Amino acid sequence: MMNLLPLIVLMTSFLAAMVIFMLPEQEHRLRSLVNLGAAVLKIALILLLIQYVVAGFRPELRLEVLPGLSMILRADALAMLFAGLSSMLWLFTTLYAIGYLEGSPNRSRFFGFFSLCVASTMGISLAGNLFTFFIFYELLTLSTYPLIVHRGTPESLRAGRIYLAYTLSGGAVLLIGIVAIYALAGDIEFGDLQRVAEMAPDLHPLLHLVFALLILGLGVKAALVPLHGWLPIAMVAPAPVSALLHAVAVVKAGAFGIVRVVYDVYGIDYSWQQGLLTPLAIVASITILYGSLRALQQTDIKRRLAYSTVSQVSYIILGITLFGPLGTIGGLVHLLHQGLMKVTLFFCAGNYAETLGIHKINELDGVGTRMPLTSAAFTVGAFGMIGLPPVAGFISKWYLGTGALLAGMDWVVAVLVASSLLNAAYFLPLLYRIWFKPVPDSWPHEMITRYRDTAPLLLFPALATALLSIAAGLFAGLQISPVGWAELITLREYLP
Amino acid sequence: MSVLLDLLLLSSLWVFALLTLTALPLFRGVVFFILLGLMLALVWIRLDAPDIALAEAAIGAGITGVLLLDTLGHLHHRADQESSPIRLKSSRFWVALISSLSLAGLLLWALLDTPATPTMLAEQVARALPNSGVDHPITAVLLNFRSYDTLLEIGVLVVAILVGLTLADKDSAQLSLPKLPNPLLQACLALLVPLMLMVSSYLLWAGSKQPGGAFQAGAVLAATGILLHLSGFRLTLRTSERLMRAGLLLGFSVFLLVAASALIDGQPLLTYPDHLAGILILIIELALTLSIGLILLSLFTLPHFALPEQERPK
Amino acid sequence: MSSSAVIFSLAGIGLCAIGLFGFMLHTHLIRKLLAFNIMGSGVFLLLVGMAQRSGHTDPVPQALVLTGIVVAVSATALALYLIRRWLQLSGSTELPEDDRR
Amino acid sequence: MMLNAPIPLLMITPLAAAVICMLLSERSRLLVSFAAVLIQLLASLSLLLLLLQQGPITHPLGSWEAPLGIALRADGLAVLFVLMTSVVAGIAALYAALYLTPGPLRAHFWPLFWFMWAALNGIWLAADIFNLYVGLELLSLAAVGLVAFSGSKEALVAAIRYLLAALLGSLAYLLGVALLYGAHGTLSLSDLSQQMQPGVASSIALAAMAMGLLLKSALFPLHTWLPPAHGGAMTPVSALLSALVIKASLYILLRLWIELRIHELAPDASQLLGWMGALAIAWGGWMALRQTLLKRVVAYSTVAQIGYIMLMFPLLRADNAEASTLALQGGVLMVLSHALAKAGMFLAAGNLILCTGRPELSALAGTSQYRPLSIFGFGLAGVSLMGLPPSGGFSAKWLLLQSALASAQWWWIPVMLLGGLLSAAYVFRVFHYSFKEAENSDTFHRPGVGLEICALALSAASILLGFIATWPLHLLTLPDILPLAVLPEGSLEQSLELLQTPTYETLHGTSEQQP
Amino acid sequence: MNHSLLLIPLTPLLLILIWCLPRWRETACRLTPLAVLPALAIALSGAELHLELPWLLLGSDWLLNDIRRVFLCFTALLWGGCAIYAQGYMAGDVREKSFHLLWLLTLSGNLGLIISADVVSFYLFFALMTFAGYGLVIHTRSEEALRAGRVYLIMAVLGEALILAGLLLSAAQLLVPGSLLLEDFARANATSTYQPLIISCLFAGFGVKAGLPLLHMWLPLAHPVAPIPASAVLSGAMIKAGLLGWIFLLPAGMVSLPHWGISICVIGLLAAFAAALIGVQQHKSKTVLAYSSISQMGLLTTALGAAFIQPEIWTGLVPVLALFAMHHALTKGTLFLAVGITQYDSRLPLLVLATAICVPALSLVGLLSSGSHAKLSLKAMLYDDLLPGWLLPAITLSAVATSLLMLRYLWLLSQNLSAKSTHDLSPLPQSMLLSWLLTLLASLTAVYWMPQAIAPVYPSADPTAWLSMLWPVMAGLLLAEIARRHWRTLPIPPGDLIQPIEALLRQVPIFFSKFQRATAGLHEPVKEQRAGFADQLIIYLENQLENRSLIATYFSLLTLLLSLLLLGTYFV
Repeated sequence: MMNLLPLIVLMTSFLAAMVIFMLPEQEHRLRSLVNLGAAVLKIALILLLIQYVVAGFRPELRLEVLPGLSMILRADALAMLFAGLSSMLWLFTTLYAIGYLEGSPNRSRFFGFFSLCVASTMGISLAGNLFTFFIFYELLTLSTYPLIVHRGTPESLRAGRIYLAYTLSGGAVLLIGIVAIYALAGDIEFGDLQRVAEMAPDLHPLLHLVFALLILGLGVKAALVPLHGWLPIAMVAPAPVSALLHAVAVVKAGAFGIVRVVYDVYGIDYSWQQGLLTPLAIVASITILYGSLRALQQTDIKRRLAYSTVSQVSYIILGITLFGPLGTIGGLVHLLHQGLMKVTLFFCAGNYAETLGIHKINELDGVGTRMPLTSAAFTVGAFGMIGLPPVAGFISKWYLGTGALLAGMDWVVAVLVASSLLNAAYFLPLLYRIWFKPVPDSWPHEMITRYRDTAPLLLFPALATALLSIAAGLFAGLQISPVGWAELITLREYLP
Repeated sequence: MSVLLDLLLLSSLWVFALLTLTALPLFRGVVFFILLGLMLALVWIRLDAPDIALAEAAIGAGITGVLLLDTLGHLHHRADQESSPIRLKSSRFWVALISSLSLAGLLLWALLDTPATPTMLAEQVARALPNSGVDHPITAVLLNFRSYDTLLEIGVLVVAILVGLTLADKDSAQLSLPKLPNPLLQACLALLVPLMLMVSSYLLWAGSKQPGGAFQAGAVLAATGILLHLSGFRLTLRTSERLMRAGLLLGFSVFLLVAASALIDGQPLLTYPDHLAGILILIIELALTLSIGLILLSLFTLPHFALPEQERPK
Repeated sequence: MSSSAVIFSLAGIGLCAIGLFGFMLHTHLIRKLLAFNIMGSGVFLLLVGMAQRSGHTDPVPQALVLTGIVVAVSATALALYLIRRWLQLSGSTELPEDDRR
Repeated sequence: MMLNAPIPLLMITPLAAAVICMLLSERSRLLVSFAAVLIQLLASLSLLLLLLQQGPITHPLGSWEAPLGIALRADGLAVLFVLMTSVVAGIAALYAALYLTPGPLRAHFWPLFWFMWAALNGIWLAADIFNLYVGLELLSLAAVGLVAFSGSKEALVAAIRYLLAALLGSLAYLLGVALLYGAHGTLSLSDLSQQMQPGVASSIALAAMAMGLLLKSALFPLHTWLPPAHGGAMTPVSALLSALVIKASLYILLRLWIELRIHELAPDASQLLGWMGALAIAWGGWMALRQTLLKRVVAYSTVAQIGYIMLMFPLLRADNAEASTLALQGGVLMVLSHALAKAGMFLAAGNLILCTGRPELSALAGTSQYRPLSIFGFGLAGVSLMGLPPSGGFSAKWLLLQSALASAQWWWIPVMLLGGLLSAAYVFRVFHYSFKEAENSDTFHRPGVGLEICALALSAASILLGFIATWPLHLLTLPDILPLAVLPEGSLEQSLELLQTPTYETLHGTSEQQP
Repeated sequence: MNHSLLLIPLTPLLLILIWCLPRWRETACRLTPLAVLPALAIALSGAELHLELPWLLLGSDWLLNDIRRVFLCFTALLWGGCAIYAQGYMAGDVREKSFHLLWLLTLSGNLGLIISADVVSFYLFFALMTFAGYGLVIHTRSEEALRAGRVYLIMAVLGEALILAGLLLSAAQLLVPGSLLLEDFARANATSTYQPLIISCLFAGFGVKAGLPLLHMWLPLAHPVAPIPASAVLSGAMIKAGLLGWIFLLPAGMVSLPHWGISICVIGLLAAFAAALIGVQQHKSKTVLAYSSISQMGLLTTALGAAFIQPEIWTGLVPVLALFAMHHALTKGTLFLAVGITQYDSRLPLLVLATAICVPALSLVGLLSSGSHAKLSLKAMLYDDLLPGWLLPAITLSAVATSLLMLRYLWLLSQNLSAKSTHDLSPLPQSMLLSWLLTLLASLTAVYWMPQAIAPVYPSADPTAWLSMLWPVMAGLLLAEIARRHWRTLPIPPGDLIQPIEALLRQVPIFFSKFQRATAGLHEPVKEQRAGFADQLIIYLENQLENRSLIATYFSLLTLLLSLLLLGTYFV
């Protein structure tokens, strides 16, 4: 039973997706029920799994799909980190999406693929080897495409095309890498570090090449510069989808994959000894700075947020490249923190757009008066991104900085500081406009007038995630906090 | 001497073949094609293959020729102005020429390179002949040793007729040839038809011991039918669609039944019980002759019929 | 060694080549069909001829050729049905996209 | 008696069904056909069981042993293809029953369909090169008949082209048979594999046979007959043609290549096939991208997919057992998954055309909104065709990639991956149209649920294949048709070293050792 | 008891919660002055408190010892006084409510950072204070206020980033791994290999708050535009957060770093004099006070530098710094509040009013009460052989600068008073008067609020010391008189260097737009433009390869090719 749990977790959203596909379009209530039911059930199951994992078990399910090659679903601590994040955020995003799409067509299709998307994310987190990872990684690409082109406008179709061009090419490169490492070392299960470590030295150059291929493939989804082009363009999608792309699933899948490759395939020791991490750190740093600089130039709120994601996700990767427990914790914990904060920001951006038709930064003037709660949540997210305590972003930054120094990469601190400055530079003007600019005579396109702020279904998820982002930072010292969990992972899995 | 004759035949084959492809108008080409078929029949006799010679004359030259001529008859209505295919300026001509010559060269090489050895299979056939139920080795091969091929081959014939039926169903305009109300011809037919039927039966009966067999007999039967058709007899084909079909399929069905009956015994497919082999083969041949005759006839007549009422598309 | 068999194998090779030549050259459908039949006859000759070069009669290839002839006539008939039908619908004896380069 | 029944049943049932369907009336035709489908399914399953219990089975027809008689042979590979045929043709039959309106079209569909099935089974089980010829002819003529079926101008042109190509191919094959018989005096494939002597006649024979077969399989640049035929035929026919019919000639080619050991003796020839495959992938994908008709897209996709299958030939290497095994597994899996996926895709495309009432891609706007199920079926099949996981197509690609790595033929890797991207491009182009904004009203027809389910079932099966690929691959070892010595451990690593650029030592190692 | 520490930052936050309920908002605004009461009570209670909160942030540690108590005490006093002041001053303001909200937030940050003993809490409260303070600065939303806010924010963010960098660098080489305690960080900084970088970062980072030269530009801009109570706390209390950061985190007193010491001293003195020179050119009393704050903080900086040169004095110096900070905070607060008082009709006799205004000014120059106490103690501390000889005279001389500033201030105020007749003015709200007087009282008695244990002994006996306090004032008076007659103020705008810098920064967007153009190609997909040649090639290929009549030709050619390949291997 315990070993079946990972599959059951996967199936909750998968079956939900199937049921939703089958439901007639007008069955809104039932669909919402299925959606939310599945989300809650999944959280419960994940909590159960976490219990097992804390107790030292490793629920695992395997199926041999090709000779010598298995699909492995396994719940280890790292998997739980990502699964926990996405299942939790799924709940909020679903709630949000239900509110967001109120009265719009095609909801059956949307929510079907939405659930499928989360199912793939679950698969990614529970994957026990690169092969399984790849399966769900590509499934994710497929299930997000319909969401991006959901509106069917020429721009969204174009965005979909570009998204596919990037991600499928990345997937192809990743596939070469996976096949190559399989050919070199066989079916490496995550955490089985002996295979690579014991490889003959003359194969090392080849292993490095494969490493580069894997990173290149994963870097597309993780939006490493210069592979990030799809992300800002994909902004045309509806806000819940953006949240999904940026916080819950897609970008995270790439980053998570890099985590797996570095820690669970190559092993941090090997990667460090072979000098694989420094180039990656440099790329991540360039991405952090470049993303921030580009964010500064954007006038569209969501585009600015998108470039912010480009920058922020690379924190995760930067953390991974920092040899030592603190860097690891920083990278892992930012996986969660970034998710929470970015999802908040996107919810809020969506609220602005849906309630008042605000899309541009200069339309935000005085919106704090009209939508104080949304704006408060937005502020929390922005502060988190800048790295101000007590919002969670600071915690990540703290670990990353100290981890970098422990790893002897002191220049990373400069990157972090510069990026904080840039983050402040592109977020504070927004906050200024929101709170301190006078209220304009009319809003661009006021759609929701019934509520003081905005529709409760739109507001609640934003507030909840904002509170969670604060809580994650404020109560970082607790065992159950993201930091606590990341420490557990680090201590249990990566430190002998 | 015989070599000279052979060489003469060879050259005439090549000349007729070339003429078939190049003669203008097309009608002449078809005539040369029929002549080529007759030459081939001679060649087969020279090759000690009278069975094939008969079949070639009846089917290759005969039925195919009639079918082609019949088609040409329809072509006649249209202005069919074909220019000479040989244009020395066309790259296509040269590519075709060079590649076919190269093919010939390669085949020649293969032929010369391969030593002539008597095949083992011929001996095996000879050895197994007594158990086959017939005396003529070719019939034995066709209807016993490799009867499976023949079964499928009949299937091919049926498919052809099936496609003909499919397309005929679309024909709304009736395309029948003008009748030939020639009393002399009819008188001749009165003599010829029984004669041909007799030839057919003979060929069938002879098949078990000497050249001949269901195909040849069927072809003669078909030729009889075509003659009758041309002279205005429409037989019963038109009146009962289903009966015609039954006739067409009779041979195939019987063959199939016999093939499957071996299963009752737990034997492999197409196994004849030793003592019944001869009789079973005869039964099959009888049915086949009838069906082949009908099929070949139908190949010719089918386009001339419109479909019966009950199957006409609404 | 049977000289007839060798000579007619040769003849078969020639017919094959001529048939192929015609098949490649022509766009007229009936000519193509004729070329196909000539090629087929060439192959039949080669089949029997090559097997019988040692001078012994081999019933197996002969039986194969009989089968082959029936198959060929079926194919020809089928092709003629199609061509006739096409002729009826379009009035052409060539396929639309063919050109004679 | 029933012990050896499956093989005869597999032949007798479709032939008998064909005959009965020609004779009987409308209603009974359907009944007979369903019954026959059922028998076929059961027979192929029991053949599978028999194979698993007893190993490969030989069925001497007429009790005459080969080479005098003709033997049918059911080894793992054959049974795999028989099963594939039963599944795909069975579902296609169901679809056709629902798709075809009562009338003469339906009347003539069933006999042709059954002859086609019979021919397919005959080919899978055949072990005699002349019998294969007859089987091929039966198959081709039945298929041409099915293409010409609707009698429209386009259908006729397509059918004539198809027929001409098929006839040329068959003749080339027969020419090869003639040469082989002339040189070796036998028609039995197993005899040939033992007696085969390299020589001029064998070389030319094999070249002619191979090209003839490839012409029937529409390998680039011999593919031009395929798109009008497959794209223009009626939906269930398109599915059958693309999924099964072209596989027959490929199957024969594979048999010849392996059993006559051409992959060992003539690697250059294998490379030629591989390169033709590579070009097919590129060209088919490119042309699929440029089509304006939905079914043409799918048809050109077949052209590209044939190319994928061909990649297995250069990877069957004599010097590398591991690579060869992987290549064979990958190739066969590719055939299977393509059969399922392409059939599913054609059926889904047919459903979409039923929805919109027009064959153009541009008519699809809004279908994803109002007919998500049809698009979903199309998408599932697309996943497999693109080689995205989890699907049979992906597993196959995985195996082929691995084989390419193992045999150090790295140049096939970009071919496969770029081909995958190209297929993604044309599959998503269809989605692109379907996701386009449309008027806010449902103006589409509604194809029957049964039709949707048929398409979905096949597409889903192609996905499922990705999970259970070990089962079909296990069959390939019954018996191992690549009887090669197993190389010692680590051979993979050694061959991978070949991938690296040669170092100075490896190039000049010998000279340095000299004093 | 230790948990009472929680009350200090949480009380304002609690009030914020009340504020958030629309119905209670008005009440919350009225209750603002009470927010400091727990802090004040705890500060005066005298016990040393220590609270560990492992669940909070990365593990928080809050502490209240004597030094912190001093800071807490004056901060609470000043904030409390100003809050009462604000009750009157802000009445009727359109943004009064949001002012109170931001006030409470800023207060929470300011109080919290004083009791934080771990870096994360410290950083948290510091940031909270900084960013909420922004709202106070731009309260009026006037053009100047917004500009001041912008400058304030940019510099604050810069400061935060520097502090973060410094903290991270310190954390790398902690002697107690994993510790987050400020004192561990300070200790690590004494030995860290990154020491120069850390000291630079932290010194500059906190220096933004403390108004170091070049980092000071926000002060003269922000103080005049903020509402008076806000200016008072900015200049009095919040500015001391920078000093506190230095005390907590710099390795002063642990290791001798003469070069750093000299540099810091020079910077401090530069601030002390240059600020005065610029300040006297100003035309607004609040701007003058802002420059005075910079000048006074310069003195404190100088003292800090001295401790770097001579670590031994640190233990004694810290209470003096605390005393000085307290004195300055309360006095400067009073001076700021006075500016507001003059804007109303106070109904006080002019003499009383003038005295009440002048007394804190005198205290600031060191002539009175806590002022003289603080200054003398400071000088006594710096009377050390190991320190450079010019240090003490320079500090004495700085009093001239301070006197000049104070005279300028008083002069500007008197101009103010005389410019308007009392009839134009509205009556002074009671709360403002009350709070002003309270603060005045507190500032005069500041030294008695010091905990006994660390209160510096009043170095009274020496009359020369008195002289040294007096003559600079006299000199200042003289100079002022001369200047009044012969000197026209230079047109130095408030914020002095900010204008050229702003001009420079205006170029940045231009640069960015160029950058954007240059990088546009990087992420936008290249438009599908087929070259003419490729187009033709494709058309040619399609003509050749899709020509259905060529299939037989291709077939023959390929068959030949395959034959040759097979022959090549089979035959050869």
